[in-house]
Amino acid sequence: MKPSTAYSQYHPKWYRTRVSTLWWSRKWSYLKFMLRELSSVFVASYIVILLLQLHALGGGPEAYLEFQQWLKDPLLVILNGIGFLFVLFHAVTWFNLTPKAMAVRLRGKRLPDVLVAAPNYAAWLAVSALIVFLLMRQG
Amino acid sequence: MIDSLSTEMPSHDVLLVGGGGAGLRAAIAVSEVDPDLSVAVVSKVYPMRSHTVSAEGGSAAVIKEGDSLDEHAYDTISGGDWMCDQDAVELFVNEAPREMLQLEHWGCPWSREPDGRVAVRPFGGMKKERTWYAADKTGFHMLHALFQTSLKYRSIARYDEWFVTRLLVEDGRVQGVVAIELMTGRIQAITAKSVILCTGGCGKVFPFTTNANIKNGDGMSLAYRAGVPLKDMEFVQYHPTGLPFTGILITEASRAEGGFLLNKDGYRYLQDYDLGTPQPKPVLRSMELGPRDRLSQAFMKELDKGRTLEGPYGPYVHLDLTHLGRKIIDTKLPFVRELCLKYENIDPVSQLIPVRPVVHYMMGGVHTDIRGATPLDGLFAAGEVACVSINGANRLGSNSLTELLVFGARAGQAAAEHALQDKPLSTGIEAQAADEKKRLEREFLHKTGGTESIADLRREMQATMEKSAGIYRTGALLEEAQASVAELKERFGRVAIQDHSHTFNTELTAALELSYMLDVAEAVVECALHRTESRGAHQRIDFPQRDDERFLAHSLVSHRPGDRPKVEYLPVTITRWPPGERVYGRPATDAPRG
Amino acid sequence: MAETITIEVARYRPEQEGEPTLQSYEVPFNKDWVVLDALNYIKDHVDGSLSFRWSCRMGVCGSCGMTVDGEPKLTCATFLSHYHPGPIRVEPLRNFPVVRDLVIEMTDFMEKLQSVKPWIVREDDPAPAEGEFLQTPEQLDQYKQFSMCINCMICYAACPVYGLDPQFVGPAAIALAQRYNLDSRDQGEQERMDVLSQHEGIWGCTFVGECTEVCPKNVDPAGAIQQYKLAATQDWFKSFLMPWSKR
Amino acid sequence: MANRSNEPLLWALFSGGGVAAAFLIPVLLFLYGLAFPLGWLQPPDYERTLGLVQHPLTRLVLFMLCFLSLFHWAHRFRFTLYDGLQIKHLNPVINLFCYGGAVTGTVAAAYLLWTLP
Repeated sequence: MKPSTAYSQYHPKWYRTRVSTLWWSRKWSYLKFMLRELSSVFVASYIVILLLQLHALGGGPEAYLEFQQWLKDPLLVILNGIGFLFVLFHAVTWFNLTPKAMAVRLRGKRLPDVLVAAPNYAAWLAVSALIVFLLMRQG
Repeated sequence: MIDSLSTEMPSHDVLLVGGGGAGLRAAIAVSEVDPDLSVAVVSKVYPMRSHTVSAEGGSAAVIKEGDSLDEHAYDTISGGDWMCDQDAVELFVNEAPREMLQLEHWGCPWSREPDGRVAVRPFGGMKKERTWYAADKTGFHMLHALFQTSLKYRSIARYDEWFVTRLLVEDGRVQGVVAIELMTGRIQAITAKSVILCTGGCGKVFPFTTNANIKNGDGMSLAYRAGVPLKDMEFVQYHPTGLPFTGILITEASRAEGGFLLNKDGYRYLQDYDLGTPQPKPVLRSMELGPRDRLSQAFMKELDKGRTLEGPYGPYVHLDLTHLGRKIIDTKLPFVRELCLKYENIDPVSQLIPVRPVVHYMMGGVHTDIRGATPLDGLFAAGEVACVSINGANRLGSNSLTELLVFGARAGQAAAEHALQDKPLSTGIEAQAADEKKRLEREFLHKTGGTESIADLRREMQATMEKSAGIYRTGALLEEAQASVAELKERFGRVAIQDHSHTFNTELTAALELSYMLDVAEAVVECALHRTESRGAHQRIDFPQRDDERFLAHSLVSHRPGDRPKVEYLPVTITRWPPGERVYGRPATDAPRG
Repeated sequence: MAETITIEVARYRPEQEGEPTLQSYEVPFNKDWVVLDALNYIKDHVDGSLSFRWSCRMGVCGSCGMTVDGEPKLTCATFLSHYHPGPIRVEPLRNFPVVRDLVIEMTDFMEKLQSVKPWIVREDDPAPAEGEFLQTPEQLDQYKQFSMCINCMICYAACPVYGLDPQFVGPAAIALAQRYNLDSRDQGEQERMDVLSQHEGIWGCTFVGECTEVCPKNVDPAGAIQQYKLAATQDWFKSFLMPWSKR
Repeated sequence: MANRSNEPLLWALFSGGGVAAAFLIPVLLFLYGLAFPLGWLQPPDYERTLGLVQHPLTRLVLFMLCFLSLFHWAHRFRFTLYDGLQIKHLNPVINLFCYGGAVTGTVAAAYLLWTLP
């Protein structure tokens, strides 16, 4: 350390282990972390789909129909199914993280994590319901 | 092989042996006297591992309305069975509030009143509520606050995990130490103008103790070997409530918050031992809030009457916290609950805690004056390693944490002033250090063919001490112990060392620690044998009365190589409180009016 | 013959060998024993050269962190019975250089603790005689959790980010910084922010969250780091939008 | 301040994107990726969809969703590459790929939403 600590000038022979490249595959909690991080790829891939949808919308009814047909490609459906699971995983881990980042206090006592996360889930349901309503409303 | 004695000796103005509460407080005190003085903290463990970390209940200082310094002094003196030096106690209670407030300013997370002032709790032997606390991890928080604050001072250099083996003394003054750097095995002399011993106590001399593994009386032995007398070594405190197998401390605060001690019949047995009458709520200086010596002695008498319980690790009684309720336990005693759940698999909210007396604290130690100075020029001591003495024959709970602040600071100041005198290093120091290196190699590092095992010797020593120098003692048993310890010391000369490596050799340190403990054991037994009276924590079955005529005096035991130690006496300093009867649980006649 | 359990201990004697090896020992199985008791049994009765750190044996000094069956643990609070019938593998804490056997090198950790300025910073310096700084139980509660860290470094052993990049300040040090930031008596938040808003400070953390999972004292360093990121971001925007109002 | 890092900005975008993606993408991906293609639900037709998207508020929401989500991905993916594959030494390339990709996508989103009929 800086001037404040006088450590030995004789450096003994320490043994150092290197973290293996596949460190995250060794333990379930690390793997979960890696999967959570990879959910971002599916977030991005959905945005690409959204951009294609906007492009198709701009291209007129036929182009849009073609886009809708393309979405029915079984391979794409499978990929989207996997993607859906990943973004769901993202949403759940994200909402559960909020109470960590914000220590919400009520009358001096810190609220339990569940209570802080609960409004997230309520809002999530509401937003999802609103979107379904907007899209499915007849006429 | 590396050449393990470097020719260049690092040099400092003040060197501390030990980096616990007292050591860190002293280090900061030196820096405050003069930031240009270089301070070295030499510790066999990283400072935040020191045993201060384990203190639980609290730290006493007068802060509240309705309390007074005189009452704190009186409680301390009567608690110590009039063996305390009263000038030291007065100074101690005077400086205690300032030191505690200073620690508050350094960030110690004291528990608080709703209005933001520090909270206090009752404690054993204290007539007023004056024990500051940080839930039930007071020592932990104090140590970490001190350690973290010490990081701010550039002049404090740390030698973490350096094990001191000898004080360098030449021309009648201490001039440094020899230490082993554990990481490399390098044996190194470090010189200094003042040396402060802050190595803590020696609970590991006994088998059942709340003390950590590192508490081996290192500093006591270093001083003893350097010719400095140890004071009042016969006074060993048993804490009445430790967990049976591990010796883990269940804090006195659990009784202060209202816990009961129950024998096997569920009876609050303390009422049979002149400690007052049972009340549902805790009463100060009464029953469970009596002093530790009296409570531990009551346990032994219950044991004699066959009214204790018997478990796989010996006899025990019950500590009952169930009537306190979960809320009090979780806010005031969370660590007690954590420890019971973890180590006994019981929940104090609904279950009784098995407890027994365990060795907790050494009232005695290196003889110092009220500045922390020992009779050896340049050598100071503070904290549990020292005997100032404010604890007399029995320390009151929550005085020790305060003591390490008050006398840590005082020793730091005195050592700094001493260092400013700037005497030159004696020429013989280097040769002495070289001799010490040779001794370590001859006796341990290069030694082959030993026959005695460190663990066996240690276990025999502990068993001897428990049997002869425990809560109750007799002359016959102490004489036996005297012979046993002498024999153990002789056998230690044939100790086997399998490990001859330099890197982090913990077999070497275990052997050195055992040699320190044997010195302490010798001192304890010798003093206990000479004190033919009963006082505080020293109870002689063959001499059951207190004898103020002959023994209102500190014992001073000095090392004589190749011979029995020498025991002398030094009168106790009495200023305003003449010796009287120790009264708990009923009104006393000579107590100051509160 | 009483029941025994096998302990596989990682040995590394740098003066004799180039890399660690595993050595098996049979120790008595006692349900009251923790892993540390078994190691002490080995040291006292089988092999005196086995080296490891320990002290308080009550989970508060923080010395005896090791890897037990792959997980970082305080060995004084980890019971043999949990692993019965064994064998139990005991290795040094991960992510630190090994000095010998179960002893790791920790000066890097100590430097990191110091680097976050873990002490009360005040502009004024009132004398103790003027009395205590007032702090309500609620204000105490704000930082209390982060003050419970025993520096056992188990969180560093569990943190893959620290393992991959030793420059990362790491969980315990950041939690300690947050402990002082949240202390109502402290005024040093900005100084600490300057240290921790560097790249190797809070931004290295990817919220694996294992530090909080393994912490034996429920300190929640992961939470501390998240809170810190939020504060640092607010600080950044404030000084970006209103550079004149800085500090 | 010396050594001022731009991490707070990137982290804020990452966080904003995390929130936006968590709230909006699961339901959108469920509808457009599974429910509509598999015929579980009847999708709104072109006219209605266009009508909805043309609303200024929708355009704003969609733009923010694209912008933030892409930066969310960029940030997270960058660290995934660092940690998961230990290729921090490729820093400049990774940064260009991640944040460059996010910027490109954001520009594309702005263009598409702006030029919508």
